[in-house]
Amino acid sequence: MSAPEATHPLAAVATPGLRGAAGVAPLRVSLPVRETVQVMVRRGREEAFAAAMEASFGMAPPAPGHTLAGGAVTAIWIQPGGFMLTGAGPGLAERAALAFVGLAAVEDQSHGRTTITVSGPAARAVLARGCRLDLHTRAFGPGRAAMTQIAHIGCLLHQVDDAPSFELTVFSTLAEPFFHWLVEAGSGDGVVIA
Amino acid sequence: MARYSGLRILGEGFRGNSGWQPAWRKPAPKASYDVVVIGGGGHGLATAFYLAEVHGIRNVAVLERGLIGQGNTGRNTTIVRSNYMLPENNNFYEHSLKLWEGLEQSLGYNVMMSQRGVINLFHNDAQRNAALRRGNSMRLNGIDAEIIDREGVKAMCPIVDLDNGRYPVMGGLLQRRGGTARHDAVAWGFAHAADARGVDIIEHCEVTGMIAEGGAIQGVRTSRGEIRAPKVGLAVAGHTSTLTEMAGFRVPIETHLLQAFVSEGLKPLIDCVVTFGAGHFYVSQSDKGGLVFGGGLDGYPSYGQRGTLPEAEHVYAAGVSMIPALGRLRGLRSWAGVMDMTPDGSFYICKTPVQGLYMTAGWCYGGFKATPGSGWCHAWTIAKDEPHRLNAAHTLDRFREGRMLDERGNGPFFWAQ
Amino acid sequence: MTQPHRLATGGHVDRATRLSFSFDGRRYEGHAGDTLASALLANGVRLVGRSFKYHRPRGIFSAGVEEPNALVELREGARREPNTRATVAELFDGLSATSQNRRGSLAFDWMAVNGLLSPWLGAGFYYKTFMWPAAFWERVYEPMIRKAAGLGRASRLPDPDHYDAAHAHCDVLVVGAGAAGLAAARAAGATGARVILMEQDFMLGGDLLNEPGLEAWRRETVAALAAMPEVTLMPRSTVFGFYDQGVLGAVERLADHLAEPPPHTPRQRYWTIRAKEVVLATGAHERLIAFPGNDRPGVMLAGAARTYARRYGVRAGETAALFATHDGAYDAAFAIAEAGARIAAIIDPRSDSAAMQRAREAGFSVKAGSVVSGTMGGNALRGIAIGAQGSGARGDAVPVDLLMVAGGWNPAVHLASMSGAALAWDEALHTFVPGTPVQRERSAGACRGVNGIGAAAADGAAAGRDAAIAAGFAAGPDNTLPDTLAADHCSYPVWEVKGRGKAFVDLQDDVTTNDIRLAHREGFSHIEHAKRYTTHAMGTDQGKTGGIVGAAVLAEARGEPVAKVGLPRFRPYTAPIAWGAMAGQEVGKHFQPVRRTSLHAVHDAAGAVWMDAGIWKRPAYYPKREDADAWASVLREARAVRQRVGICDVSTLGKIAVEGPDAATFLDRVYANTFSTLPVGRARYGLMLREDGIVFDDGTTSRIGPERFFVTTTTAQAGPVMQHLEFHLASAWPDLDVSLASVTDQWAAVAIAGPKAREVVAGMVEGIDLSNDAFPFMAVADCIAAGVPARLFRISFSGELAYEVAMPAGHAAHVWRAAMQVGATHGIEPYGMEALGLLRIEKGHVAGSELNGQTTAHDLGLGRMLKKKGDFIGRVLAQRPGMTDPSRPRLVGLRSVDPRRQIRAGAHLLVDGRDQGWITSATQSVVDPGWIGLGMLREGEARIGSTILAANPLMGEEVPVRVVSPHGYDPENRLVRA
Amino acid sequence: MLRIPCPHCGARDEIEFTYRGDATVARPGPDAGVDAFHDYLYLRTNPRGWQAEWWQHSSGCRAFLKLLRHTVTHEIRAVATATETLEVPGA
Ligand SMILES: Cc1cc2nc3c(=O)[nH]c(=O)nc-3n(C[C@H](O)[C@H](O)[C@H](O)COP(=O)(O)OP(=O)(O)OC[C@H]3O[C@@H](n4cnc5c(N)ncnc54)[C@H](O)[C@@H]3O)c2cc1C
Ligand SMILES: NC(=O)c1ccc[n+]([C@@H]2O[C@H](COP(=O)([O-])OP(=O)(O)OC[C@H]3O[C@@H](n4cnc5c(N)ncnc54)[C@H](O)[C@@H]3O)[C@@H](O)[C@H]2O)c1
Ligand SMILES: Cc1cc2nc3c(=O)[nH]c(=O)nc-3n(C[C@H](O)[C@H](O)[C@H](O)COP(=O)(O)O)c2cc1C
Ligand SMILES: [Zn+2]
Repeated sequence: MSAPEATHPLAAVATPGLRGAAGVAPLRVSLPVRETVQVMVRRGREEAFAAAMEASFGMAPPAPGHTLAGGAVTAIWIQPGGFMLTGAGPGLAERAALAFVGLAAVEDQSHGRTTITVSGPAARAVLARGCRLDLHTRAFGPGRAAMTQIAHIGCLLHQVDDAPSFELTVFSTLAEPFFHWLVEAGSGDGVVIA
Repeated sequence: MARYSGLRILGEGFRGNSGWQPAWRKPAPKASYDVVVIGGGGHGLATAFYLAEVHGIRNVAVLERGLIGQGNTGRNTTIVRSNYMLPENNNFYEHSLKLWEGLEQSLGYNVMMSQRGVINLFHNDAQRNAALRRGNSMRLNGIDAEIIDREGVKAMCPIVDLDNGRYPVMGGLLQRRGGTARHDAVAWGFAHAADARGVDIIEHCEVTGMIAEGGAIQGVRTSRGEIRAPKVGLAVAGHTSTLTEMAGFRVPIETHLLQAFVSEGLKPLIDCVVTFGAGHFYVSQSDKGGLVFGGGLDGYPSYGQRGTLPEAEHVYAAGVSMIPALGRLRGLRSWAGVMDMTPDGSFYICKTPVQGLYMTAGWCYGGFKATPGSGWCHAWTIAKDEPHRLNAAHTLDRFREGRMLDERGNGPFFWAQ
Repeated sequence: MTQPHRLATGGHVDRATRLSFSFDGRRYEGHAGDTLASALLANGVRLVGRSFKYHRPRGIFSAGVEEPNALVELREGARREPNTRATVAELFDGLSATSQNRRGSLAFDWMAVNGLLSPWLGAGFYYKTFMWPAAFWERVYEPMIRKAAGLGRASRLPDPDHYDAAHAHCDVLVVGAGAAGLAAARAAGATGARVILMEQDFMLGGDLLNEPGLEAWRRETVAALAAMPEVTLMPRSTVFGFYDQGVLGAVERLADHLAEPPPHTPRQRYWTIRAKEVVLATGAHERLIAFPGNDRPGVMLAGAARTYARRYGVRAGETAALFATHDGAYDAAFAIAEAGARIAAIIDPRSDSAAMQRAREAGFSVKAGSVVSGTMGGNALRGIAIGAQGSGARGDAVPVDLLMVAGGWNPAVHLASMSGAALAWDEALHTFVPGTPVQRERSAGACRGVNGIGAAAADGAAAGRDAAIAAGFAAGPDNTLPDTLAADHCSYPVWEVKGRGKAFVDLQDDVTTNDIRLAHREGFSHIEHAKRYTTHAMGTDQGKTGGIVGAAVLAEARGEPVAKVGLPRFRPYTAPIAWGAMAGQEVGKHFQPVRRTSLHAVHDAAGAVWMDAGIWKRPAYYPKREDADAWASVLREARAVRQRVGICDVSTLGKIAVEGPDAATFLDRVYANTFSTLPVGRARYGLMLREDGIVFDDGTTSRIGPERFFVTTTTAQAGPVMQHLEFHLASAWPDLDVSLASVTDQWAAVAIAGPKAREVVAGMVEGIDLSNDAFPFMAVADCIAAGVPARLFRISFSGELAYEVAMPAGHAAHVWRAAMQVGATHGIEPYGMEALGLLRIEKGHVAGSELNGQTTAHDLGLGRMLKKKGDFIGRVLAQRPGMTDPSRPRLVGLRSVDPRRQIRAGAHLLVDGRDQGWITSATQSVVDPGWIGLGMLREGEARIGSTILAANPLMGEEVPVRVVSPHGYDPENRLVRA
Repeated sequence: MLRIPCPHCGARDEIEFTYRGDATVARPGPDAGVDAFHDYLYLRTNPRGWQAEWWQHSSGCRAFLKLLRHTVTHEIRAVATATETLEVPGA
């Protein structure tokens, strides 16, 4: 038997099309397929880890509240000494495990986390219906990241560009209610699911 | 002092209501008393009343730093019940409930005790089993309890949504003798009756220190001078730690805040007390027409008597989830009280490390219903210098001995109880 | 249809838009821009409600949220909203409203007889009576009181609308869009600060809406604000509370001005606002005066009459009198005169003033040194009596149909007070104003006693600028402000005009000056006691117009100044807010999120009946057509496991990756048993205690590598265990180098259990020798399952030979299907939570109902697991005497003596009539058909073999049960090790 | 509503955090007896004033923090990471 494609947690609900009102600037929602790897640096190995990160992924570990992109991989700060690496697969977890032997614990979370991208002029207003962070341009922006709760569901949020586009990474077993909330919150402007 | 009655009201009405006297005197503190009770909430006033009424100890002062009845007694959701699981608790609360049942007559004051029934809803097998265990424990101790099914819930409170919510209702544990009482009237009624029996109720008298010699209490220092007494009873709810610190010992109490809410006045809508099993929410309707409701603790220690938005949101959301018709009603006012939370959720009525110092405390968010029982047992403990059978297990030392009275198994976390 | 009291021109109503509405079944017409109150007045409707206790006729008293009288039931059916203030309800086409709290018609309410009984229904009368006979309270008195009390009727139908929540952040929040608020927002906005301006009204302007001469400034300012990119204007938004740390709550009404919300539009939105600085520009509420008959329909606040005339183009009366106590009030007389009413008299207790002179010049009859000493009329005002100030005499009667009352201003200090600021007494204004701020907050305009539009605007502009500077911005350009001559608003303090008849300090709750005095006489002399005893300021208006008047009456009785008496504490909400709005979106089905395993669709396809396990949905069982009932399905599934093989989704178990050089040391400390000795490739059952020695959780932990462990927890405790581990790492052992990652969602897991389990697993797993020697009980290894990378565990909860396959969640459905395919020849069946429960009860494994936070390891028969050496959480306190007391209930097995008689969890165990324990779990058995259970029983071990009673008095059951070992099924564990 | 300044994440709403008790008590060492553990687990100063307390940024970076918070005003005066010490001023 050969390894099949993984089933996306939102496969059944996130069917392409328009939800809610046919507004002029609907929220654009897509489901990028990502590998997501959690990295937790060992005590006292921060410098060696940074060097390994530079060597293997071409970037430094991002500062608290920030992301850094090195080629196809983005590193997101999630906790003191903790990062999420995301990128197109396959094999990111193995790469990270190899790169960080003795320097960090590495856990593949590709199936455990589900990423939803939201984009468009309405994005901030829609997110504000559940997100308690200040996402105004003066307070947030591309390259910024935060672990928070959105609509009472834990969420790793980071801003990708000025469209603005945000990536929302949630626990896969809660992706469906999260998605439901998002569509509901955006229904006044309309939500286009890619 | 003349007693209250319908007849007297009639007479006074004809006289322009000019003959009414203060419901309790406002005496200046004497230099000494046989017993000083600290705290003019329901528990302190009830302690004084039962000291006088049951034990004949009338040379008693109740010291209240502000106004009587303005602490938790005056800011709670007024639910009265005895549906506890552990025999140490349910027998005590049942005793209290029986005192409630005759309270109007013993006080000569209408505290508007209303036995309209308390339903605790359950939503799944595990909750139902816990309700059965609790209800059966009550029944085996001679306390009324019923298990009702969905139809039973519907019959008692038709506007509860049995099906539509996230957690459909499976049934409820009903105690018909449970209900509500008018919070303020409880304080005033005990004050009125205690005063009539000679107790001095001294408001605006804050206890600022304890006088003790050789490990025995001698009296208290107050904002109105020293007051001597060989026996002192503490009944200060969320402020217990402050007072025990004055006496030189720490207690297993953390003070947390709990909010309560009242809606605009409505014609009768909810004829019983209902508690939601799937979130923190309970509601009843006051005789004035407002829906009185509340939920869980805000989650962090506070003496601030004011709450926070997230817990309020939860309370309102749980309310609409249980009763979707509430959506169009309006919240009128919200406030909070400071709770003396214990690490097992049960109370203390006991002696303390200081001889002659007694306390009733640790009532968490459930002490209103205990008011007469607490006063009764506290008075007993003070008068006899030993606990009554009903409060023998409720010591401060039970944790040292590993004899917790943890009804729900939530463990040694004050804020989780 | 005509609107006889509507002016031809002027104001902010759109006469071209006609809106039809009904009140008490009669149809009327109004205009866009009207409130229900202004439209009713335009149509000459003056009697709108009945009072709370005495059922006295009441009319529209104010033009805003402070309204005590004009409360109606708005809309019908499921959308009925009781107690809606007509004075702020925006008119829409088709609106219907009904008067409330009456028996009979509004004009003839037979409950009005209560008015005659008032000497006996004074403050607190119910506390003194209704006590005898005792049984009557519940059955007679209380239902009577409750029916009489209360205001409107709630709909009993589910609210059909939905609500929304949203979060805001700003540098400066301005509350109130009157002259002060508009100027504040503009000044703050000019600095570049992010500004939010919230106004509860549907129009921005506050009192400016009554000033035609300043309309140009208002429009220009609003337009300028709208053009500022960082300024957000939010009309129809009530800021209801000021909380800690600069957080305020508000409700925005998105659809209350429409018949019903358009598609995809919530009715209201609840806002949480985090503001660096706050400007409160909430204006002031006009104060009533307590004179006999001050509640008759036709008695109205002066500012309200002015607002009806100027803003709504409505003449609130034809022949009017003004009872003024300050110069600022006189504009009401001019306004109503301009509107075509005749001014019959202006009554003013003062001897003379600038405004009095101007009024005389305008030809009005000004009665200086006078007060209104009474009113005449029935359901409407017909006249007033005018007496000399201080004389107590009733004086001359003057026929009027409108009496405008201006007792002075009560600054709207509610939010400032809620923010923690003490209130300060202003001797000149005879009122309370906000004291020194505690939070980053400032008041501006009328809400701090700065009256007059020009002064208020200047005050607002300064406050807005200061707030922005305090938030870190540099001052922007100044803006032009309205330049008006301010009338003197310092009122002459006339709180009460004594005389015969009821003088109300609280119109809604029917609290009279005599009630306040009675409270004082009975010792309720503190304002908080007096409030509670009389219910003064406890109505839906919370005493906005009369609260301070009651305090003043009390002050007089006490012989002390009002400043000393103070006001009752202000609390949220500044105005009542819809329950639905506070509840937001997460209600009903969305009260909590539904957590689903990656096999959810698979179970659905298999016809699973779902059950809630915390927020998870889990299959309870999978009914088949031939199953007679649910028990038949459960027994069938369990039998499949005992006899053949079954498969079950166990993905909900918590999974934690514990890694690092100190991982083993750490686990030794958090578990009661030892993990450092566990070889790589093996799993061990672990028992975790709380620090108090009570069992916290259990689960299997596997050693994946020398420094890598895979910990599983129970479903319910996954979160708490993670937090427990993190807490102890941070607080007790910060020296340990261990990292924790929750991998619950990453790994799905299925249990494959039963005598044929090995065959099924062998048919789908590659890379492992499954022989008992190579892969014994408690072995763990990575593998390929059905082509996907997986991890295989040989562990068993059912008591059968069993495996668990864990795989990345996205592959779980594929693996499940493969197992079903391979298992088909072995008769595999999926089993749900019910069968899982049955199997573990038969086997004697404890679960949530035994690990209930009250049991020790010893209670559960697991005492021997506690290691003898080394520290671990719970070790010390588990040794307390009460925890090791031999009389504690112990885990036992139970079996119904008559196999057909059901026993239930929650029944108590009676030995010789004494309550000795309870049943924790119960089920039917498949191994030995009949009802069995687990329970906690005092002296449990000693009682094995005896027969006791399972008593369930709640359900009238008493069932003899035999006490047996909890480990009745395969006690030697031969099957699981086979 | 509390706005808690997480040293790692910035100011966040209280709902992202979980209170975890008095931070001035420390778990006794392995040789301590029942009394020491009893005091650690159960006895509280419970001040009406400044309290050092544990909070976890549970919906954020998951760090355990020490807060110096006033139990009447709710003011937060200082925040420290788990290994730092907080001076608790007198009432
Ligand atoms: C929101 C809320 C809802 C609740 N709901 C319920 C419910 O539905 N059912 C129920 O049974 N219980 C409920 N409770 C709990 C119940 O209110 C209390 O347990 C009970 O009222 C406590 O009464 P008390 O007399 O002990 O305390 P209090 O009424 O608080 O009295 C203590 C008094 O001590 C005084 N004091 C403090 N320090 C000093 C000092 N140094 N010197 C002098 N005096 C001092 C205080 O001023 C106060 O008046 C609720 C509590 C709250 C806050
Ligand atoms: N009705 C009256 O006649 C009246 C009342 C008060 C002040 N004034 C006059 O108004 C001028 C002062 O202007 P100002 O700006 O200080 O007061 P203002 O009354 O003009 O404006 C206050 C505004 O704040 C709004 N508001 C109050 N509480 C609110 C809340 N919690 N949420 C949202 N909005 C809220 C009100 O709806 C009002 O629009 C002076 O001329 C003063 O004499 C007149
Ligand atoms: C059972 C109960 C019913 C209440 N009903 C009302 C009410 O109808 N109107 C009102 O304004 N407040 C009502 N309150 C709240 C009180 O006004 C007050 O807020 C509360 O007792 C706490 O006091 P505080 O706000 O002065 O701190 C009620 C309180 C309780 C306990
Ligand atoms: Zn953080």
